[in-house]
Amino acid sequence: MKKVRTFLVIFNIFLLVMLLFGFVSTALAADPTGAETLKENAEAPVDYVWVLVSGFLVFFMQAGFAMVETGFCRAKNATNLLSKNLIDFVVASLVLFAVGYGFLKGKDVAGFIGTGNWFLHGDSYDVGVYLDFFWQLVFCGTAATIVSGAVAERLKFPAYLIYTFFVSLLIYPIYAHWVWGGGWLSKLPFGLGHLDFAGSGVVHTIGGMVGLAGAMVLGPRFGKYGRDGKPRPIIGHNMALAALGTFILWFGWFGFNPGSTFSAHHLRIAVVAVTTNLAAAAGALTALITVYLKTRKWDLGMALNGTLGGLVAITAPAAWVEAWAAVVIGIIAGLIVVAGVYFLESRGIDDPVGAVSVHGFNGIWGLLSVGLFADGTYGVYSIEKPFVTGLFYGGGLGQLVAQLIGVVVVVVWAFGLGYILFKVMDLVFGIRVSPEEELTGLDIPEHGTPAYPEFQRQRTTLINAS
Amino acid sequence: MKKVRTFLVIFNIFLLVMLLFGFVSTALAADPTGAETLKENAEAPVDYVWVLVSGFLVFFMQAGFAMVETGFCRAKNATNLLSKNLIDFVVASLVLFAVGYGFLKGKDVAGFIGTGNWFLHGDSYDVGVYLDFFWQLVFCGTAATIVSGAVAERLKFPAYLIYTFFVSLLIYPIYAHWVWGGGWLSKLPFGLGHLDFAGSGVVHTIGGMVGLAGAMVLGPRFGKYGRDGKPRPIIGHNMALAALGTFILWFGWFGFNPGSTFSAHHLRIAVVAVTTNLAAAAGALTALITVYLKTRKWDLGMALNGTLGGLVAITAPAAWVEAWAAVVIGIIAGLIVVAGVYFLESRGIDDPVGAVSVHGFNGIWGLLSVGLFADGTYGVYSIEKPFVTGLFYGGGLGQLVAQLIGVVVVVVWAFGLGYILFKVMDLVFGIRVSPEEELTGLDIPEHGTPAYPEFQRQRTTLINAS
Amino acid sequence: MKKVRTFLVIFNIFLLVMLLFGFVSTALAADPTGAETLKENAEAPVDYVWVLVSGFLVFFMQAGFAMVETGFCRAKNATNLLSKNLIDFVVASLVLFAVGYGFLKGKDVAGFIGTGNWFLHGDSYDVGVYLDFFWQLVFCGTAATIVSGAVAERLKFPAYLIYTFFVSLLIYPIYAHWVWGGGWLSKLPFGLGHLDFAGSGVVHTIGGMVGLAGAMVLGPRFGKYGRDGKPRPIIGHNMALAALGTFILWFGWFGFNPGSTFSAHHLRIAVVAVTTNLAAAAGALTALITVYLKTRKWDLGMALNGTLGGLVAITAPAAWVEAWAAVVIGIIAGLIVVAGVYFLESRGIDDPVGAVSVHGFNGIWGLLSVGLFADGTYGVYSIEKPFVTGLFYGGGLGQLVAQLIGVVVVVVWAFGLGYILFKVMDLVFGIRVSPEEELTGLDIPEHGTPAYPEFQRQRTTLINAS
Amino acid sequence: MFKLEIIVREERLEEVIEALGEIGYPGISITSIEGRGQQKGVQEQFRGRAYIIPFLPKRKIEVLISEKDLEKVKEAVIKAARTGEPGDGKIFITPVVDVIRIRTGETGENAI
Amino acid sequence: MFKLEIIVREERLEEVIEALGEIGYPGISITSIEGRGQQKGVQEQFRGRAYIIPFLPKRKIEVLISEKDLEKVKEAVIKAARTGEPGDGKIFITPVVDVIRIRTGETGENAI
Amino acid sequence: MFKLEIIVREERLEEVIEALGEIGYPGISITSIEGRGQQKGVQEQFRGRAYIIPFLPKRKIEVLISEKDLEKVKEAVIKAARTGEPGDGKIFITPVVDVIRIRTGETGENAI
Ligand SMILES: Nc1ncnc2c1ncn2[C@@H]1O[C@H](COP(=O)(O)OP(=O)(O)O)[C@@H](O)[C@H]1O
Ligand SMILES: Nc1ncnc2c1ncn2[C@@H]1O[C@H](COP(=O)(O)OP(=O)(O)O)[C@@H](O)[C@H]1O
Ligand SMILES: Nc1ncnc2c1ncn2[C@@H]1O[C@H](COP(=O)(O)OP(=O)(O)O)[C@@H](O)[C@H]1O
Repeated sequence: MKKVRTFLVIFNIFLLVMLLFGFVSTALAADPTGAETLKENAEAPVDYVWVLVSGFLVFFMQAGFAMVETGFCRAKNATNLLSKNLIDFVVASLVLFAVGYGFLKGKDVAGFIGTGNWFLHGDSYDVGVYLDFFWQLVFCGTAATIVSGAVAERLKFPAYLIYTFFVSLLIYPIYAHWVWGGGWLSKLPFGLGHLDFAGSGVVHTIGGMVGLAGAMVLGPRFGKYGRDGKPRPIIGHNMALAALGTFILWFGWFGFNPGSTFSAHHLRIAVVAVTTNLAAAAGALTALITVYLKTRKWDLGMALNGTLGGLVAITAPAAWVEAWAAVVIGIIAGLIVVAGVYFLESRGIDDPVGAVSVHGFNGIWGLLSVGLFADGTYGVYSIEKPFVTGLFYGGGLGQLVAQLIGVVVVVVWAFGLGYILFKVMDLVFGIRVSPEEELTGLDIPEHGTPAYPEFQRQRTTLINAS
Repeated sequence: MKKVRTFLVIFNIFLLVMLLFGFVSTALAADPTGAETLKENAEAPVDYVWVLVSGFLVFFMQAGFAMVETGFCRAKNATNLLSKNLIDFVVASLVLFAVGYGFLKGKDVAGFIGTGNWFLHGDSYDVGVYLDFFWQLVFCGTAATIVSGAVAERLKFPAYLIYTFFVSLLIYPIYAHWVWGGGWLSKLPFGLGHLDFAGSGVVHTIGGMVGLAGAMVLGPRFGKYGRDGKPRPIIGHNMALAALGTFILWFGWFGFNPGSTFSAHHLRIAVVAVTTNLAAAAGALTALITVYLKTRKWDLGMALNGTLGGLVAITAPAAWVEAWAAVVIGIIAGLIVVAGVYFLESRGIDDPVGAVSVHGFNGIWGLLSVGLFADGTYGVYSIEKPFVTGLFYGGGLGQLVAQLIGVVVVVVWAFGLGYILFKVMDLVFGIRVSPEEELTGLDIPEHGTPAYPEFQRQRTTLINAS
Repeated sequence: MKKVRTFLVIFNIFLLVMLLFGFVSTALAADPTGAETLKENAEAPVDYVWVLVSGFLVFFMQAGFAMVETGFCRAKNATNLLSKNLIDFVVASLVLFAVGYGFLKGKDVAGFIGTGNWFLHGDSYDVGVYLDFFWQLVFCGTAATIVSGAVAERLKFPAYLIYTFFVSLLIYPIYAHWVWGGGWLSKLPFGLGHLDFAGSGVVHTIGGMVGLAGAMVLGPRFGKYGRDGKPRPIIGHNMALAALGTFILWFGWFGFNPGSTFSAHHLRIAVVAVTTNLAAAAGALTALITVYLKTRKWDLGMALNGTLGGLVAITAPAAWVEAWAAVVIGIIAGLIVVAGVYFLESRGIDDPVGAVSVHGFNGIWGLLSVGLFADGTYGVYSIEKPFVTGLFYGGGLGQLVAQLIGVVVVVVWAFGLGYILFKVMDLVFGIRVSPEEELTGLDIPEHGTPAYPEFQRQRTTLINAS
Repeated sequence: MFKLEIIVREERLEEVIEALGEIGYPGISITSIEGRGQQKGVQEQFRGRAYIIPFLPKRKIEVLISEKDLEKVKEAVIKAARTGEPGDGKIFITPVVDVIRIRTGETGENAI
Repeated sequence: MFKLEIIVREERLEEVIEALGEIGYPGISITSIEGRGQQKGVQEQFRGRAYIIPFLPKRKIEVLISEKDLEKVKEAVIKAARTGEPGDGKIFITPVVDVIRIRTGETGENAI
Repeated sequence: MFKLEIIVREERLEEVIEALGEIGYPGISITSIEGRGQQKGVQEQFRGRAYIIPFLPKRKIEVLISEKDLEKVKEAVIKAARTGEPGDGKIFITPVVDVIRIRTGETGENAI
């Protein structure tokens, strides 16, 4: 309780600072009206439209995550999951606006961090900066929201609030600076530097690895492992929500990937849309068939995970590969998802919705695939040379090495900081709800509000039945 | 029954007139093909794309309203709420097409009403007019649908049909004419005239105030107040739908506000997207924290209302303020929502989903905030001077006065006509379902169709338990 | 089981071929980067944005179909319906990419079939081709998914997999080639050839007629007809999903129709958006009122069907008619839906969600309406003459004849091949689940996963009660 | 000791619970059931076609009472549940051999 | 008077209800239960992992009958509910002290 | 023969079922009920306003047993269900006249 109050005090100071800060200067070196920018570049409107509409689609992925995670968990935690999926984007919006965006896209300091753009005020009050901020924000929000799935059904709500604060203040913006803000990873002397077109690494591996850290600090949910130590399924309560959420995510991904050219003048966006879609389809079918071969059931849940795995994997290479390569990338992504889910379960790590396999593992695969399949038809967010070329297209090992380095860095950074963050919180105030609250479900103890007061009805399952 | 038949007869005559009318003239003074318009303005395509895509997003808000309202009410009224949310847009489409759009955007008569454009026929058969009509329609549909939340769970379906007829025939188009159609409010001799960028007043205050009128004529739902007169919560049946709906609305608002430049050549759209988003986030967090401080619960329902409140408030000022101001506007919006909900409840007014607080009260706050925070960087739907400037930026009281006048007018107009409309209907045929129907829920008596025949299960709550 | 394995083997060979094929050539005669295309047409970006964003909206219709069909069926088959709605788009993506798109848009052979573009490789690796492929794909996916509604609650999942394979390999691409790929129907010597602006016939009649064939081969669901032979309603489990799905479809249709200009430079897109919307509204209101007059209930389910019927009907004429004509087309569509549902039921054909009436019958009506209402203001995907003119606008019978021929062809082609496909599968391995599985619901026997393990509760209905 | 199974209308449940509480029986169990007596079912409709639901949702209250309170309880319940229309419900009185309070192990009258 | 608790398969519910109606007992109460006898449970699967649901959904019909009709009712129910496979269900016969029709206050045989 | 109606906490259901299985009574029926004894209800909140749910979800196990096993069953159930806090539940013991296994027509002890 006390910690929460402390948090609130900090939040208010933060707002106050923001306010004071806000009034200080009105001298505008930038172009808030947009008239200058338009004069300089008469072609800008179509790019603005493209980036904004794509950004709106990415925003909508928040709804997708909320539905998938809620559908894959139990009804008694639905309000909690919905609340977390709302609040992470809310906190990311405010924190990135105030400070995080400065770390991400401010003036580069030693390749490590950016500085400036605070509160989007003063010189930052410019249509171009606002456009870029909006784009960075919807991506940061996506990274933040991935974690809620991995820590679902047991993490305290205030701990989640604090986590979202730090992920959007530090973990995400600094790493994103390294790759997208002109930081050191983008300048690696291999290939064209570490490349991550739309964020397999920056967004998904970050989210997946922080989620893994969270799941490990928390331990498995009550009932996830039987007295014999064997994993037991804990059954999602609503497949309609899970499927709807997956469709929404797939839809949103058409903003996520094609929009990442940040320019409609790269007609390559058509290729990106196609590769994105094919990887999703290949991931879905592969996961469906793999589980069918194992269990003789057409497993919808895993097919949905496979779809998302394909989407995550294609996110890094989407602009640099052609259609057939996207299919191959998607097939492998489908296999990774299935294997990842079984692997984590067998290691005692409880990831209720498969977030680590979908986003963490496939984020890594996506980064690597750039070094393999890039076919030399698109540059670094540019339709001019140099073009990105991977191993299979005679580009040698350079790009692959750059990708490998990025993989190591993102895993260490995200898992490391994530682990420290959750561990410190756990030591300070305990991040897991009490066993009674976990049994009742988090909805009533933490939020007071059952998600479905008129529907709920338990079905008897015996955890220790064979 | 008889009244319904009368209504049907009128409806058919209306269709017939439309048909006859349709065949009369084929002389085309306008440009239905779009070839002329394109020749005159080679830059038009990107504006058309921008306005249409934004309009599609606004349309999609219908789904958002349907889900929020249905989720916040009881399962036994779900079919009814879904039906109302479908039919209001349907009726608005047909009525606005036939006549309402003429009142809104036809040739101005004395600053009070427009005339012409009937049935989008003859001279109105023009790509530019059709574009504008589409845009006006999705806004009118939004205003209409807001009311269904405030009158939920007790208003007869035929009464709702008639209400939607009049709101889209008269209440909305005439007021919108005053502000957006070149009417008298837009020409007030204060500031730059009354300004309402995307419709905090035109859409949301109208909807909220008509809703308030409806709720007052109807009286509270059975069980809303205990024998002791104290308010009792009536619990929404599906938080997943409510959250999904809020995300859809937030998504749609990115069409609502940025699209309201009606031009992609105003790169200011990037600023509008950012301010819209920040106000939503600030509203959500403020409502969440406020209720937490009061009840020690993280209240999802109120956080969703807070999100929407922030969005409503930023709708009028979105293009005229910078990021930090949007945060402040959102924070105040969050407080207004919470206070509004408690206030109405304490006054015996039963607004099942919080529509009046979210749309009515925050619509007013949004209008006023233009007069305070407008910072002189954007004009009246123009990137050329004169720019709109509020009190805090040295613009003096002029704009604030224009806003205040608009507030008074919209409240009197919408509440007044709304009250008369519901009261007259109530006297003529009674707008409230019978007590038995209210107890059973409206779904079966009015529609025949239970929304969830396989899920429903009552949980025993005692209204008069302490 | 064995058949499934055969299918998997084929699928793997298919992937292998694809892979090998993929590596063969890297000589690029085409423009994968998009730089050339941009140089040739500096105006291309806005068209690419328009087509892609519209395509994304069409993709999102998959979610709409999934929700409508699931909501209109019983909870015990929800996982199955969701799985089918996922997998049809997945299979369509992969099959159209590999071969189907070649049949559709490859070099025309005798007006019957296309050839080339295999695997989008070699010369097809071009931004323009990829854009077109993406557009064709989302349409093919829509046609495929319509069928799942008509065969719901009894078709085996593997049979559905095979069906989707053939529909996206042959049935859809070849017919689409005839109309949109430069095939013989588009060159009929009547009017301007057979015209189908956005696919009332190509997409919806195909889907509806294959669905009809499937429903007839399968026979009605257990319990659909009482011992007395009279039809009994089988009640959908979730009206909220059905309504949400309808809103999503309506939203997606704004991509489907306006996007079908394939150019933002046709400002006529504004007209298309308006006609699309008005037909939907007219269809909804007509269906609602018609059923009200018959049963004195405001029937939400039929109103939703009416909305979709209006949308299907306007799909062929959307660009060629004006607003009032769209209203008339929508009204008739609403009547057709209602009559179609009762008619099929009375003939012993069990179409659980009304897919045949909505898509099949109204697809036909849409095609015919072009020959009646086209008003000579838009050409064949062109703002230049010749313009399309129907009977009521002095165009004579030519266009109507061309439309009639198309109707006959599409019905024979789709129903014929569909019937053969389902019949052959039925003879080979039986396409209907066992009676026990049908009683239990398909979710657990086929997929293992109940959709709502915590909600389900049977309500007792007596099939043979009066 | 008797067990009363009291079947009531959904909308009268609250009154009956309060009546039981007032005469000393707050401890009860409630089950959701469907039932049919002389009251007729409900007509519903889906996508244009009507059908009858022959059973109506009812609530069953189970309460354990002392033999001495039987008359008092019967009266209170009837008063609270009666509307006079078909569908008011029934009370079944069944014998109970013994009752045990699990928390304490008490049995018989003490455990009610 | 006896109360019969008849536990049946979901798919036989309708037949049993009709059988009861035909021999003069249309008035019944139905509860959704889960049960286990000698019939085994169902295997399900979620995201690739299988599990067993040991209990199956069953329906319980409760009906109050006159002692004289006991044999007739038993026979009718068995005929309507039996498939011969495990899971057919059970009939429990319990004594009832009295029954009251709330609407009229009638008791005993008249209130059945 | 007795019918035991065992009302337990949701979180103890599994233990009680296992205990019954171990002493030879795997065959049971389970119903979801709401109940109130001396345990107090739960406070919830919706859109800023709190309310009390006076009844808690409980599970009722019904099991038919031989008279000779009564003590054994009682003990096993109490051991498995007891936490010592209010809300542990109750056991009602009611007489059963007869039981029939529908599949075979067996009656009496053989049909349990
Ligand atoms: N013979 C019976 N056996 C079991 N339950 C019964 C019987 N008769 C009625 N009921 C239950 O009582 C409820 C109320 O019955 P009701 O329609 O009020 O009967 P009546 O018209 O005789 O008063 C029914 O819905 C049903 O649940
Ligand atoms: N001893 C018992 N006590 C209570 N209910 C029982 C008992 N045995 C069986 N049941 C109920 O009867 C249902 C049908 O049992 P079933 O599997 O048919 O038993 P059997 O194989 O003995 O016929 C079970 O699902 C359960 O609900
Ligand atoms: N007199 C009674 N009649 C019927 N059911 C009862 C009675 N008393 C308690 N119950 C049931 O037993 C459950 C557990 O009661 P509990 O709160 O544990 O009582 P106690 O505090 O006496 O142990 C209650 O939720 C209710 O379902």
